[in-house]
Amino acid sequence: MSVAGETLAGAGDLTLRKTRESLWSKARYKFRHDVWGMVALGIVLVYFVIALGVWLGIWGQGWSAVGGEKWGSMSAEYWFGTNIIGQDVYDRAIYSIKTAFEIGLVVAVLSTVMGAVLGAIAGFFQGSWTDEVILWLMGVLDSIPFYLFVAAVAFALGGYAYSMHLAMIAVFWTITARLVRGEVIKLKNFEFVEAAHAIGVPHFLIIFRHIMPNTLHILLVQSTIVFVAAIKTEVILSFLGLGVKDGVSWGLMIAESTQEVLAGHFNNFVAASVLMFGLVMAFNMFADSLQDALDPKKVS
Amino acid sequence: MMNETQPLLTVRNLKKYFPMKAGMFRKGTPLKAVDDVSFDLETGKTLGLVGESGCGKSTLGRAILRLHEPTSGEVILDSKPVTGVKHGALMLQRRKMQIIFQDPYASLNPRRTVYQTVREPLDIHKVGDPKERRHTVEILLERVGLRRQVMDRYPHEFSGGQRQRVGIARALALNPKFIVADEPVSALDVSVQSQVLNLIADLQKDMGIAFLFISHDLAVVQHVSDHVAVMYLGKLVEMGPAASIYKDPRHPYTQALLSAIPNPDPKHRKKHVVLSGDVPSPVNPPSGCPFHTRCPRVMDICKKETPVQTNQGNATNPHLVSCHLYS
Amino acid sequence: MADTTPLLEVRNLTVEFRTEHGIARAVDNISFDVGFGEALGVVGESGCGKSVTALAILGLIPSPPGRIAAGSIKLNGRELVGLPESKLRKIRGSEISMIFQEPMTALNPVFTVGNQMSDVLRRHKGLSRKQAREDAAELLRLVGIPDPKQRLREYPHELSGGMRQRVMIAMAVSCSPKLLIADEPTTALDVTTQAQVLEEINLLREKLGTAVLFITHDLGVIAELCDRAIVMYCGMIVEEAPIEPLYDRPRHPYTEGLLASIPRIRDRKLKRLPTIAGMVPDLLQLPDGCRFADRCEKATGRCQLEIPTLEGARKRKVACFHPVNG
Amino acid sequence: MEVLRFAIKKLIGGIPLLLGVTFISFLLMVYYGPDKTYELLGKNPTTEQIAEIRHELGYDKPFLVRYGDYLKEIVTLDFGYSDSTGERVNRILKRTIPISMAMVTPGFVLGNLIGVILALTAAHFRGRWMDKLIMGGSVVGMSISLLIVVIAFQIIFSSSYGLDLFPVRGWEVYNVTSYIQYVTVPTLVFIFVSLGYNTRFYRAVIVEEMERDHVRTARAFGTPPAKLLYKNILKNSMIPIITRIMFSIPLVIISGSLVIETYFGIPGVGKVTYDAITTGDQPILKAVVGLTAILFVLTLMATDIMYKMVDPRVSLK
Repeated sequence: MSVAGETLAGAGDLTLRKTRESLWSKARYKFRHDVWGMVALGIVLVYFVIALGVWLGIWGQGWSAVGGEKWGSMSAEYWFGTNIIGQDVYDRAIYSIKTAFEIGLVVAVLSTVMGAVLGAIAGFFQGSWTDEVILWLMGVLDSIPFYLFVAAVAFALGGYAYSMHLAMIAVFWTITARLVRGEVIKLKNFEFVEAAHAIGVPHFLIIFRHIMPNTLHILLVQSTIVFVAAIKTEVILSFLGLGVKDGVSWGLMIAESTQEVLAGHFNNFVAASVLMFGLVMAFNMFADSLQDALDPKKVS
Repeated sequence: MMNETQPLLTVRNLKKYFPMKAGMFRKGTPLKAVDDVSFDLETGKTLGLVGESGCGKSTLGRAILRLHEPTSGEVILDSKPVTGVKHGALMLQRRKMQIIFQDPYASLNPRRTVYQTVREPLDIHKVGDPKERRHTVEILLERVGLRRQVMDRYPHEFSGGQRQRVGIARALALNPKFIVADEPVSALDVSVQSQVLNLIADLQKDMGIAFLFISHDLAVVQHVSDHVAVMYLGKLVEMGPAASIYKDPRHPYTQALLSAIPNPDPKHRKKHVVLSGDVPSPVNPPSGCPFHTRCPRVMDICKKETPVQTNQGNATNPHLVSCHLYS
Repeated sequence: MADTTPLLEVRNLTVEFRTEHGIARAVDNISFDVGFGEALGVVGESGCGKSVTALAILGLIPSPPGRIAAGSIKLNGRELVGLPESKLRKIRGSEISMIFQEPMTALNPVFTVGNQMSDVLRRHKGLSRKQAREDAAELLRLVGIPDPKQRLREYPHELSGGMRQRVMIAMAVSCSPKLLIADEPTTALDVTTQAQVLEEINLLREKLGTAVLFITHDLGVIAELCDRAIVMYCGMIVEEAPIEPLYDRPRHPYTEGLLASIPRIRDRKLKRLPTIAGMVPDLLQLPDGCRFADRCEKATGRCQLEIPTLEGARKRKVACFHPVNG
Repeated sequence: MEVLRFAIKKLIGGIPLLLGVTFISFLLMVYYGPDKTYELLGKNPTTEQIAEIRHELGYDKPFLVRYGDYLKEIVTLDFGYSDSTGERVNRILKRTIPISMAMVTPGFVLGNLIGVILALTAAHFRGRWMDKLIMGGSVVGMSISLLIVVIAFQIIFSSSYGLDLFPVRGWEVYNVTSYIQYVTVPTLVFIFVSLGYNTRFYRAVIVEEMERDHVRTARAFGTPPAKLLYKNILKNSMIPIITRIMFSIPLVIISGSLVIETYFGIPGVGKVTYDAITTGDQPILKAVVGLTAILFVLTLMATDIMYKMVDPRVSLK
């Protein structure tokens, strides 16, 4: 064996590309050179630190205390003034960052996991009854009017605090699942998957070792998109009375402000919308840059 | 081919039909990708399988390995059946048969290192203990002409030819007796093509592996094959010893294929036998001889009756042709 | 006739692409001519810059990231580099036209063949809708497509690969161009179809007297079709010669190696195929000297340091310090 | 004829979807939904009274029978009477659907039309400042919540703090002038909210199409850039564009109009649905869900037929 090996080594193409990089380091490189993406990530991190502070009890704790006068204006004590019953708008707006992250993270992570698993299974067994059932379920969930669905879940769960989260997860996973399914259908016809079959790798290992890791970029980008969608949806749901039950959120603040703005009190409205716009905008830009860096097919 | 001894691989009446949907519940006429193919292959020999795109040659290779479940027919490898057996028995057979692919970019998982890729078959079939496996991978990489330093690299760091070598190392890992090489060099540049072809020839000599070498390129096939089979619309139309096929092609289709190859010698600009028309759809193949719609020597009988296989060689070296010209 | 003024004159053409890791010079300072009615072959392996050269002639280098960094391209004495886009558009499809590798994707899938063909005829020749359709049918007949009237009404997906490539050819010659660029026109086709299409191109050349720039990796195709050929390696021309001497006595070691290693039908099977060791260098990390030096058996210290220039008699040039068959 | 056969086949194929939607929403809304027994009873009801009301509401019937009743309602398109007002559900819908359509249509059409135009412009100037401006603008548009837009536009256009040009809320439409009076602000909201998403999506589709080989061919034959965009590229991009537009129809009609109608006090389906959610008016909710599902199936069918019209490769079989 060795004799032939040596002669081959002479003939073989041994020179390697000198640029050495993994797929992730390439993405990191691209992202680092994306100024807007880095700025956006910085802003998101600032928000995240604030949310962490609220969670640890460092600030934003006075959100429910009724202290000031009705509709008080900005002052040293109440930076953003007070609301209709004299609560501190600043503390409420800050506390809402935590609420937003809670909703965004819970919904994004769980719906992505669910979408990834179901989408991968559907795609891998494309055309089988498993696929048909998952497709049918996605079709069904997509065709129920969303706000009605949330309301229905809220009814069914009898006012359970997380019914909004559950409803969002139940609806948002279908988008991820469709994307993953499409990608898996493409991937499973790749020759490296056939090679795994030829070796005798069991199906579940093929899905989780060979196929799923190749969909990670979709999952990462998709979860940032769901994060934003969840925060934006919360606002509408809270306005409709279907949203956050305990605590305060930007949605509740804006809902509160609908009566105030026509009377000329903008504190609640401006505080909540500006903070929310900042986070959503930064996250959208971050998601964009992430996609540029990770998705080889993304055209810009 | 017809030796007294048992051939390594026996394929009998293999068929692979793909169902076509005509309506929601009705089944249409199936696409006959592989239609009643039989051949034998001996240990350490190579059968070159040629044909144009869509003729079913890749499907045949995959059906033999049961990567596509055959519709009917029989495959026997090393005296044991491949078709019709349960998972456990198939896993045992999988150790003896492997495949090398065409596209060096799609055949390696981009998220796994060369080491992980080549080692996977050893893990799946629990060959040796983990330490031995590492050593085996090193030997395999050396065998295909790659340094062991490349083990922790990812596929995108390699050129097409190098990737193809990794794919070959993976196929060799389980010490198979039979390998399907599906257009292994057609995606490579000419100068790299010959490197890989030489590697395959060496492996065959040293390790006694039998190859089913699938290609659309008759020149490539000539270099590696002991026997050659020509496929058209899912059927083998001609099969025989390589020397006899190239020197004395019998089927008009084989003749046309050989004549169509551009000759890299400007002094001998030859007149090609140019076939008229295109390959018919395999969903709706012509009646009688499938080649009659394009055949320059077509007769009346060709349109009605399917030709039977006749031996134009001798008993020890059969040269089989399915054509009415010889019956 | 090619001896007086050439139809196409490319001088010191350099095309660069911006990548994440620096500037890649896909075509590096190349010069060549195409005479009237001549068939010039451009051979080379993938990444050697042959397709980029073709796109540069038509002004179709995708920009960014690419650009023509230097050089001149003259058609009939008229400079094309730096010509405004609107003027270039008048030349594309009428004076120079191009056929591409993938007949499956090169035609627009949602318009009929007739629609796409008469579009070109109406734009460049100012024909009426009716006249354009009649001319289109005539052109299809010219390239050997049966029942052309019916074909005009069909969509590309209803035609086979070979048929589509014929439609492309018909479209390309529809305005009687002086130069036809064929970029690997038969690579995606089967051998039997390839033979049909090559024959068609040859017949048309005889009939119309169009000059052809034939780009391919297949030395067999060049041998059948071309009068003269240039061999490219890593963005540079390494050899230029009329077809017979090129195949008979190649002078550059790369050409020699390439010719030796192509699989061809032989009377007797070889034990081993001749190979060229190593692989094509990365365009971003080119060696200082001759780009083939690392793979060349004859390479000396000079080859590692200095880039050889393309030199020789007007028709037989080679870029090598140690040419073979000399 | 072929189209008709195809349509019927598609409709039959939509039955499982219809069953799924109605089943899940019935399970959640009606079976596990609020119990209206005690709202309808006086104080200290007797057991008989309770049983009577439960019988009247159908609560005593087994689950499958009640679901079967619901399906019968959908098939006959007769949804009974509203729980809260006692009005026939069909009458309510007949009154409110036209209002919603009138409210939504201009914004929906303009939102998509302007989106396509902006996307074509951005794609045409791809990579240059015009493209960056349009894409930057659409990210901003995507980042502002619908509710904020509604409130802000109301302040800007309809309040004394802003331009004070249009009525704050309501829908008293008698003629074209009053229609424009009431429809303008909701339309602007609609355009603003959808434009960012639409432009981005359409640009991605168009740019992807620009990369294709046939576009290079067209350029190699001297096609001018404007013609390239509106002829060669736009028609090829129609499938994803049609899909997006068609599939947003059922969602827009219910979900989109829900917030806007509620906020602007426009008596359309959205408002009715919102009221039904807050009061637990099941007959109305059941009607809305059932009709949306039917609309979805019809959309699926229409979309497939439209594919055939723009793309010759798609066959109706």
